[in-house]
Amino acid sequence: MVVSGTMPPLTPSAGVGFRIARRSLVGVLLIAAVLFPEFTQSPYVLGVAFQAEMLMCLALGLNIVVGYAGMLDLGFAAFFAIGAYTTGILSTKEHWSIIATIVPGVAVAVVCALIIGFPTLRLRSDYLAVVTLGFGEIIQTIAINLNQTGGPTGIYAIPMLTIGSVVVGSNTGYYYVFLVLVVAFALFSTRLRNSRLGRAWLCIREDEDAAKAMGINTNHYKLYAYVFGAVVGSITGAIYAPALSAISPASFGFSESLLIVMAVAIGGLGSIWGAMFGAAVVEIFPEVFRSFAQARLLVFGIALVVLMVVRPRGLFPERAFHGLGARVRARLARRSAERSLPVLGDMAES
Amino acid sequence: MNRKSFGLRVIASGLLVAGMLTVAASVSTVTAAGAAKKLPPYLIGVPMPMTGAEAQAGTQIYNAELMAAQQINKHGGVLGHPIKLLEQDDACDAGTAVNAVNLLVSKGVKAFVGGYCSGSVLPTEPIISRAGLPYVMPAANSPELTTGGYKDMFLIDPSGSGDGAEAAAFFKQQGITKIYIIDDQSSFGVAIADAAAKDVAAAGGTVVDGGVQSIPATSNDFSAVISQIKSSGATGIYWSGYFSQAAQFATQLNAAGVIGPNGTAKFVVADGSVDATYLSAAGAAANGTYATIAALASGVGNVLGSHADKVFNLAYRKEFKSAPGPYSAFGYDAITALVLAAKHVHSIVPKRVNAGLRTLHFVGLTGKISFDKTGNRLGATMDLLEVVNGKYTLAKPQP
Amino acid sequence: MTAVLQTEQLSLRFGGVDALSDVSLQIAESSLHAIIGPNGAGKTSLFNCLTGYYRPTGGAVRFRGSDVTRLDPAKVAGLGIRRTFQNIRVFPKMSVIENVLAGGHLRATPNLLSIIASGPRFRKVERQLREEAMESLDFVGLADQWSNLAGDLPYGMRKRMELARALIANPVVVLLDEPAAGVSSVEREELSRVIQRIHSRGICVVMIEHDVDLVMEVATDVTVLDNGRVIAEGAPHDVRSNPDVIRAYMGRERK
Amino acid sequence: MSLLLNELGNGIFLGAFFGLVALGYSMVYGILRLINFAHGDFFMVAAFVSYTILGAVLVGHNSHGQWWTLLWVGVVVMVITGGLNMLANQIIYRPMRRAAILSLMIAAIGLSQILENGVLVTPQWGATYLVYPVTSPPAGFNLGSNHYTWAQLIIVLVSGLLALGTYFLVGRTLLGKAMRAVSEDRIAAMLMGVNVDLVIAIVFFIGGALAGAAAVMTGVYYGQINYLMGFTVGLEAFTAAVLGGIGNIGGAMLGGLVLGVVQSIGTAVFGSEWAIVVAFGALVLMLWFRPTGLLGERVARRM
Amino acid sequence: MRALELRDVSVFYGAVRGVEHVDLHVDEGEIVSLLGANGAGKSTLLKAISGIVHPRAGSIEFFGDALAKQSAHRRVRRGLVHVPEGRRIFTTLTIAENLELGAYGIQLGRGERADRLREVLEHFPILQRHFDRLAGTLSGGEQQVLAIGRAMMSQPKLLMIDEPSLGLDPQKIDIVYDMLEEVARLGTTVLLVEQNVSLALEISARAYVLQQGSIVLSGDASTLAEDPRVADAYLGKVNDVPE
Repeated sequence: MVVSGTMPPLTPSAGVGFRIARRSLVGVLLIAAVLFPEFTQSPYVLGVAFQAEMLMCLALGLNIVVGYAGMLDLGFAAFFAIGAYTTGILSTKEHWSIIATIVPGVAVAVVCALIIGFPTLRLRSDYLAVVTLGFGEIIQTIAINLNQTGGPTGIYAIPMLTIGSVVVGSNTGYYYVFLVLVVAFALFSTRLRNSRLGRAWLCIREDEDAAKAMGINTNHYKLYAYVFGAVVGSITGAIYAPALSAISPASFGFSESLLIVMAVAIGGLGSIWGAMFGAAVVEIFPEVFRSFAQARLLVFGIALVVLMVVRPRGLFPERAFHGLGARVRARLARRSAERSLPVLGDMAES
Repeated sequence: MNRKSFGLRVIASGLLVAGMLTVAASVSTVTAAGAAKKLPPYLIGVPMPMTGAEAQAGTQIYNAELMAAQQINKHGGVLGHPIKLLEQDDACDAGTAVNAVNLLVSKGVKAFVGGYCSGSVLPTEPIISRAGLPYVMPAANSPELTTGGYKDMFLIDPSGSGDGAEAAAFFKQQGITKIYIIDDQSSFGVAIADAAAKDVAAAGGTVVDGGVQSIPATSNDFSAVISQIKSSGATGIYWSGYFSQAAQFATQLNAAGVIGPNGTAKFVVADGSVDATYLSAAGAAANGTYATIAALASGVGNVLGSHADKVFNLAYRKEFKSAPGPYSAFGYDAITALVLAAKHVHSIVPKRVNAGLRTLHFVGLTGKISFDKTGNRLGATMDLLEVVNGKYTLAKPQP
Repeated sequence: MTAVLQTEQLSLRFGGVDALSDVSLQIAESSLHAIIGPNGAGKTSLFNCLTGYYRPTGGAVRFRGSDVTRLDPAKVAGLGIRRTFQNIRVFPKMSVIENVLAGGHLRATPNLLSIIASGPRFRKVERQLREEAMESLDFVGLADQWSNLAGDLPYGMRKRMELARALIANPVVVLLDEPAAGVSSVEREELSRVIQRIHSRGICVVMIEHDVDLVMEVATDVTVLDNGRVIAEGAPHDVRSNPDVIRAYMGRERK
Repeated sequence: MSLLLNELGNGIFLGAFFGLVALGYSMVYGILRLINFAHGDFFMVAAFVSYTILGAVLVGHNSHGQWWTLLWVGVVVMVITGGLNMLANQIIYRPMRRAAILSLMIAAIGLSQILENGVLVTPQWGATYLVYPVTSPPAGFNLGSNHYTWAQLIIVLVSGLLALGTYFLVGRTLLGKAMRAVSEDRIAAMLMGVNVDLVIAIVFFIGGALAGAAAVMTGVYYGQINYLMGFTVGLEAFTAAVLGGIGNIGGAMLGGLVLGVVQSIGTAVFGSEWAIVVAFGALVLMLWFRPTGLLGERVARRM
Repeated sequence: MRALELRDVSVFYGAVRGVEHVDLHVDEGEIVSLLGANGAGKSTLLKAISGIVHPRAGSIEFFGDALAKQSAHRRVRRGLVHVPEGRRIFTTLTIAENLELGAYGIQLGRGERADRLREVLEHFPILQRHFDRLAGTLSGGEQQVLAIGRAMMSQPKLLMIDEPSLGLDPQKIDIVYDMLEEVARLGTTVLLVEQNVSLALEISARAYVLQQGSIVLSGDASTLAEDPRVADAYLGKVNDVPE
């Protein structure tokens, strides 16, 4: 059989109609996101919104590592910290412009990713988890102990982000900057996912030995995933620094790493929509629960547990729609089978 | 500092009570006039850690602020406006703090009294500064808080330089030259420890083991550090951190024979460690240990016999069924400071209140309170306390 | 006739046990070479040595004359030596076509810029690969299954998908580990046809198989392993009548 | 040399704690592949429960040397914590049997939040540091230039005994074999007639009980408890469990000891602020050479 | 006596059909085979009988008692033992430990367990040799033997075994099949799932043929061995056959 000119899409259920529906959904969501600040002037809402976007960026980065390549990384905040601190130090002490600090931030993050990743990425997931956790702790400890990083107080009075002649100084401004980042990272993730890189990562996640038989150099590809995650994390950190104007080690600890993992898992591993939605949930839930005062994290915990028990695969599991398609198809198949299958008599008894 | 000045302060504390009554009286006259008008509440935002590692301190400070507000409201509020505290959890996390402050600003607060961890206060400063609101911080003490280029930040807590100098003076007085300084890696503890290290060096002492050491605030085992202290030969130990770890440190130092009946070293803690829990948790091991603290600060009032402090302590216990913490009195004073400033300028308009805070002079629970140009507290006096028979007493002689 | 794949005195020890000892094997270009032998004879270990999964403790593996003994599995696969696994290793949460595309990993464009920009080169290569993947699937009779998750396929289909996955790489040699295991006698005929068609494409096939009838039907050469040693090799019928082989391997003739 | 001896002593004592908590961590991990971030919080809850019980039974008594009271309260707390851990399994993890491991982990994080903040909002407990009703007397003995209290010795011994008991249970008894079977292949174990749910529940019970024992000893030795005390302990236990070879009983205990010693020596050499860096650095180094932990897994994997 | 009786059993995985409307019975002492192509639902049926999956409808009786609500481990205690596809031995346990676990469900005393172990080892000398080795180090064929030996530890009344010949060399297949016949001769009823049709029919008294989740043929093994429709069932063509 020669397949005609149309390219079979990779997402199985994505028939033409489905694709149009999905694209228009994306369009509507994008327009809604762009117009959102028109509907609220509250710096609080916009502040929460840009922090949610920031967490989305981080979740998209971690999704490459955990969701695609299947490596449990419990120290992802380290790359976030590296980006933020590089920007913080260079902008306050060396008076670099924020944009210019992104490059060295990414470079440092990549070097760190290579140093920590090279010897450890071959480890099994649980062992990797504790090593990455340790890496996160190490970066945080360094930030606390060094004078250059401002010790436990951190770095403050970080100048505002300027893009060309535009100074980004309001929550609305950062909302849009992060929105651009989210869209960029989501697109980046999608493209990677549908290329040989994405397939290689999934293969590694599913069965590492078999992946090798595909000619995939698993160690290299794990490292790529880790490095891509680091790049995304450090860029996000670089923008986070001016957005908050001050950074301190407390923001880059284990709990922050866990928050990012939570975002990815709540959304559904490996799913780009899931990562974004999960991040929104993780950022917004505790804010919504503010009326519970001191019990707000208790409520958050309960919500988290209930969510996981009810939807253990996350809110938007990878190929959620595919599962739906399969179910419909199975039902149809059963119906037709019921109609057409004559029941043969039991020969032993006839 | 000497005994004489302490005596003076006992008198001062008497004045304080009078002062409070005056506040109440003057305020109540205004209320009497304005009662019919039913003025809108004076909204004060309180971003404070209510969850997470610092929840205890946050709660203790907030409670004291609440108490101050209630007392003031009972006497008619501020220029007729009843005080309303809007508390929001900042969890000592930068992002959460920014959200909390944004939320409070959007709710129209006229002033901020709160903040605990410098790291989560710093990113909120530009927001508050942009809104032109006064920010009085009861317990955050990092020098960075007032040097970030944002005006109208006021620090009630004088620790840092004061504590360090007091400790250095004590060690010098005791003839102790080898000193081991250790902090808890919090910005609070590090600020004091670094200042102490400078003062010790200036006083001719040596900070052994290569400078200030740190142990994470989450750690409760000091055995490795104690081994280091032993081998370093230090006879003075200065702990700059919180009471919980201080108690464990003291207990383990005592068990290891470094301090206590057979010990040769003196253990001094900074004011974050002055707390009833320190005494009860360390038990006998606390005896013979020292603490540096801003004069008259809470928690010690009962033993020191300050009347105002005693009143405060009793009232707090009655209201919240627990003891106040080391910074509760600072919280009380922060509210008082704000209210007195407003009264001084006869306005609750933020701009005017800011000006009022700059020219403020009064004696609070924690001693004389006024601010320098940058918003740091002026004229704070320090005490050295010694634990005798499970109680804080004023060390004799004062260094 | 030249050997495409050969081993020289290959030995493999596992904690005191000799899995392979001095195995020297010549697999001729364009042959269909079966390796048979009792369970535990070292057949799969041999495959693992040939494909880089195990490092032999002695001897060498040569591919078209060059030493590939110490290459890792990915490199070996990159040379065009592809394999299937005894207990089937599919990527269960990927669709069937993506599984096959993964087999074409090395043929897809690695140009990161092109990937991110979704550039023309990337699109062209991907389109081509997908078309070939569909052809491969069609070849093994799974074209209509392309969109299902591999994990949802029944056993037999997974086996065939594994074949398609190996074929898309345009391999020089494919090593099949027990292709007929778990396949019913009826499905076996279809399988036998597929194997022969692969061979007829000019691909060298090496297979481990217990089904002697199948071996007799399709193989051009047979090697018999027992206890990690070669005990017989040659044309199928010669091997079958070899008394050593009968003793070590053949079951009794059932009625 | 004396320094090394001292640090070894410090480390072993520290490690005895890590090890005991790590043991439960490792067992639960072994059976569900769950990185149980709530484990440390059960340790914390146990400390609070024992605080309340001890406070009630010791009213008016001298707090020193109440060894018998401590013993029975300890046992009661072990049962309570074990029961709570088991309950958590029944309510949360059991309905999630088919869920991905990461989802289980997130549920555990949620549970951890529930436990911590539950204690935070409980009136008699709250955010304050509570002084433990029983403290250990300072009497003891010298070794090297270090002084150790008898309480420390008892703690190390009790930890060792509990660890040995667990080791015996898992290694030698039929129930232990069933545990290992369940951990490897739940369905196959079911087909052997193993009541898988019961075995998992028992593992949770034991893990909780061990954390309970560690909590009482922590209370006695360190003298105070706080609602966040479990978090760090949990992390350290997790690290210790991995260091020793996660899922391996002896490994967890050994990992605890090694972690304790490495941290102590790290403090001595680089200063206490770098202790954690040294510990994790050592972990990475160790995993470089032994990718499955010190005692690894006895798995003979066939391709 | 009926060892096993299934009436109108249907199993679904979510919306996906496993088997539907299956009636089947096995008499005491019989060897009965379950045949059919891959994915026909044979393993699903065994899983439903052993309690790993739960049928949506229908009844399963074991020596006259309804099994419907019983958990898998209870069924084992009653003598219903299932050797699953792929053997699933415990690779990280020793061979002895694997065998001991085989008798877990029936709660023997320590002494009895040792006796039983000795007995089984006598029947399976391959296992005897490596008694203390980790089961993971066994080769495929040895693992299959271990799986059967492990099942025999509890002296089951009914042994269900899924594809015992999978991956075995011809000699090992002989050994395993001899063993099965021996097991049956000793009074254990056997329900066998097998891809290798001729092999299965050779030792069975009766057989059922599954196609797409339903039983399409059943009868005496000797009759079925000659029936071309069996092959058709494998190709999914049975409904084309006129009745």
